Amino acid sequence: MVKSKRKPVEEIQNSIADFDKILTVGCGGCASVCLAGGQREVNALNAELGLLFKSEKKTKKLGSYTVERQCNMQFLVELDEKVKDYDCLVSMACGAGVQLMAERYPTLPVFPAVNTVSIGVDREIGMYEEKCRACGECVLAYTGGICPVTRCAKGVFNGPCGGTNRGKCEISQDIPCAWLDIFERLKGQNRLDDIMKLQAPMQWQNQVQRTTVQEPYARRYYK
Amino acid sequence: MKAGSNLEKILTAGHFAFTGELGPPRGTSIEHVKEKAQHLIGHVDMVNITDNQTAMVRMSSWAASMIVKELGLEPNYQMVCRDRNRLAMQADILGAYAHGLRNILCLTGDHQQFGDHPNAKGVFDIDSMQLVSMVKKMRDEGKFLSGEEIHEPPKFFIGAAANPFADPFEWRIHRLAKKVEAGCDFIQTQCVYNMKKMREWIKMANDMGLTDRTYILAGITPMKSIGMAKYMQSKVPGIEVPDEIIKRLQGVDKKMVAEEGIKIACEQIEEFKELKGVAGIHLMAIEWEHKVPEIAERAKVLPRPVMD
Amino acid sequence: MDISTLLSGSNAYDFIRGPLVWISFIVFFLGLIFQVFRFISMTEKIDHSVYNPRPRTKLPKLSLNAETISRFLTKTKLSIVGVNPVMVIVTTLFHICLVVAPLFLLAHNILLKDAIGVSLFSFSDCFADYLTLILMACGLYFLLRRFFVARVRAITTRYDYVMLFLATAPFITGYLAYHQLLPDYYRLVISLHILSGELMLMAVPFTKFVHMVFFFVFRFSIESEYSLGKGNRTW
Amino acid sequence: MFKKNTAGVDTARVKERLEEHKTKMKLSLKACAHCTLCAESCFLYMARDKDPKYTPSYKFINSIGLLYKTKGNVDKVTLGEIRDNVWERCALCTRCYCPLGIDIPEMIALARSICREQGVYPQYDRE
Repeated sequence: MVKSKRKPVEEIQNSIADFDKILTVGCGGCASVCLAGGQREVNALNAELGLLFKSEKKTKKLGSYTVERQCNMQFLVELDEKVKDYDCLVSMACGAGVQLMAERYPTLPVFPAVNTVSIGVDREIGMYEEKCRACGECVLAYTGGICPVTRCAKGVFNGPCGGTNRGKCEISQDIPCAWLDIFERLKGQNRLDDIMKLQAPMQWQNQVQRTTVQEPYARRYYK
Repeated sequence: MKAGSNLEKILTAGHFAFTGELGPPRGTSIEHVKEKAQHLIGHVDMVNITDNQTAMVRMSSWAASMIVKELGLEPNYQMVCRDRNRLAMQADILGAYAHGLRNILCLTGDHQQFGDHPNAKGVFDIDSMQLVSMVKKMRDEGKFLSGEEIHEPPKFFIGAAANPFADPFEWRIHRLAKKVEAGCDFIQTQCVYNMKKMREWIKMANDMGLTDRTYILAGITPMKSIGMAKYMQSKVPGIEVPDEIIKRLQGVDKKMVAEEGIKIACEQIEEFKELKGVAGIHLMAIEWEHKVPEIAERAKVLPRPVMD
Repeated sequence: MDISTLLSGSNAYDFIRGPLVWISFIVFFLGLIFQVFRFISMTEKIDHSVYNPRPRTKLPKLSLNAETISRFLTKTKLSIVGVNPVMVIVTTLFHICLVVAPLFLLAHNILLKDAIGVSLFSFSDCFADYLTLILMACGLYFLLRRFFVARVRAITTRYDYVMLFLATAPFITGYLAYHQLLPDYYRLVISLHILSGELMLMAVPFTKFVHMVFFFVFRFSIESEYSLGKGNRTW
Repeated sequence: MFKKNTAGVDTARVKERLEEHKTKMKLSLKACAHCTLCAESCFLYMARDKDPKYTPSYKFINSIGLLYKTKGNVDKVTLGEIRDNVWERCALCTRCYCPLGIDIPEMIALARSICREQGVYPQYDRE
């Protein structure tokens, strides 16, 4: 799912410096699962902000609330009454959640409290690895289930490049070469033919805002 | 003739090619380019003009190529995929050709993290292989990547790089085959130090008939010092320096290390002259341009043939 | 024959004081060992070195200063200690008393010395008495909580009352016996005291008391957001 | 004894699923001390005026716990109640705290999975 990371508290404090009544809203979806923006983080952020404001001798009203998911309007409805008591909102959801909330409350400033990092997998508690860049044209079929767009530093489609360094990427000995892994996996599956052919340039899909309409629903939305 | 460049003429005539390399300045000094170029004039058939090499900002490759060309030296316009998308690349290719450039070297480019702007957005819209095929399409089909017609298409002699030493070794020859398939006319290899692996690779290329379809120029960089050899061995990705080379450099008197480095390079050149499948040498004398005449002299590749 | 005569009858009394004590100890320890082994067989070790953050960066060394202290206090305030302080204190006291009071009771240690020749350190009777009172008070708090706190009542069953009673019965009877509050039934009370203690021990591995082991096993070895330490096992 | 109306439910399959996870699930259910210290860690419990039905332990006792208690002999109505507990009352944000370390999210996830197999799940598309 979407992985995010809390911003430094100073940055959040900066963005809300001019407001006195602040409601921090958590998200029970991805942000919660990756331990970045669930109820627990909302409470922690407010505690930190409270201490900072106290040290500056400022009294501010800090509210906290967590909704099921911020990326669906129906879950934001329950905030309608609450937000009336506040003059700005801090969202701990991914970029999508922040924007939907800003859209629902156009007169209220909404500030992000997390940086949306990636679409990734859970490796260990609190450690997540990026796996997908949502390029919109999945090539995993011929790359042995290893994404060159995400994992290769140069995102080449006809790798490995000449920078492969003892099985690692040229940019760091900590990073395994994606294309070496692709090669090894395809070789193991006897599928090297998949990368023998020259791969044509990518038709990048992620250049304009995309709206996804699933096929069975096409008749509803396309006239 | 595909492009009619000096290099193409020399290679098609069956001569053993000898090319050099020149890094553009990190500033606007034409004098700097001239100073470096004067050592190369008459001693090499063509000179590679690097494109923001190691991801450091330098004078653009096509601009430096123009200066070099005015001096009477044939440039090889390098283009990396890191800094431009397919539109900018095709535009530059048109412009470069219009100004009389005839050789192009298509590279993926070092990652931006190496350079002076480590957090720049790497473009990598297409990769080097797709770039080769794009230049070929422009030349042979007279079409842009999109398929639209080009009015008076650019005719480039297309080069690409190959690294016989990076992992996995058994895949390297297939990657060369892919580049040949994509349409490259000549290949310049990564610096060769491991001759055994190089011979093996060339033999495979011969066996697969790749050397009949493309010209392979072996990359040579003479070692200046033991420190450089050790750095190359441990720090430079994709370069393989066998311990014998380092031992050999360590075996001579301190003042004679550079001399020994040149000697090794000359021995390699001698061997490549005889090796079937190698069509020439690409000499990368990094910040050592003034030594090129001496190396060329001692490697007995002078005088360079003059084509009309 | 009613139950009081049955329990104070010499045959039953001897059985409860003699063999059943050993049986309950054996059941208790073997049961715990069984549960721990089953746990080990159900879980596997994690190799934490497989996945590493990239790029790797070094962390600054931990130090004790105003900032880290205030951070620790904030963390504590937000943890279960800050959210439910009363319950946490009560439950901690309850469990400490539950283990410590019988283990270091003088009377138990005398019996232990008689039986196997060694004994543990003993508290004074007065101190043990306080521990018992604290435990009973905590037990009462649990009982009232089950009655009056809506969310606890929502999941409380008869079984919970029985188990709460079973956990506190040895202490109640022990208290009654020590203070000879029911002099006419002393022998019965003592029998009930021993019997309830034995039943509780035997119940530990097989009832909800199993949380005695699993608190340590789950919280300390299973990797999770709330694990105490890194956790090196997974299901 | 009345026989439960289990029409429309593949109880054999439910039993099979329950059997697969029996050891861990039964152990977890047994280890639960019914202390409700997990309640405040659930943001939905907090957001819904501390309604006891949102307590994490309530949710797993009345879903996967119910399935084990009935040994899989459940009817559609019961499955419907379970659905309310594991979907309507749980976002599966995976953040519930248990002082004993019981893996509550996994229990909810298993209950969801069993319900889904029996065709009981939230109908987002009510067309």
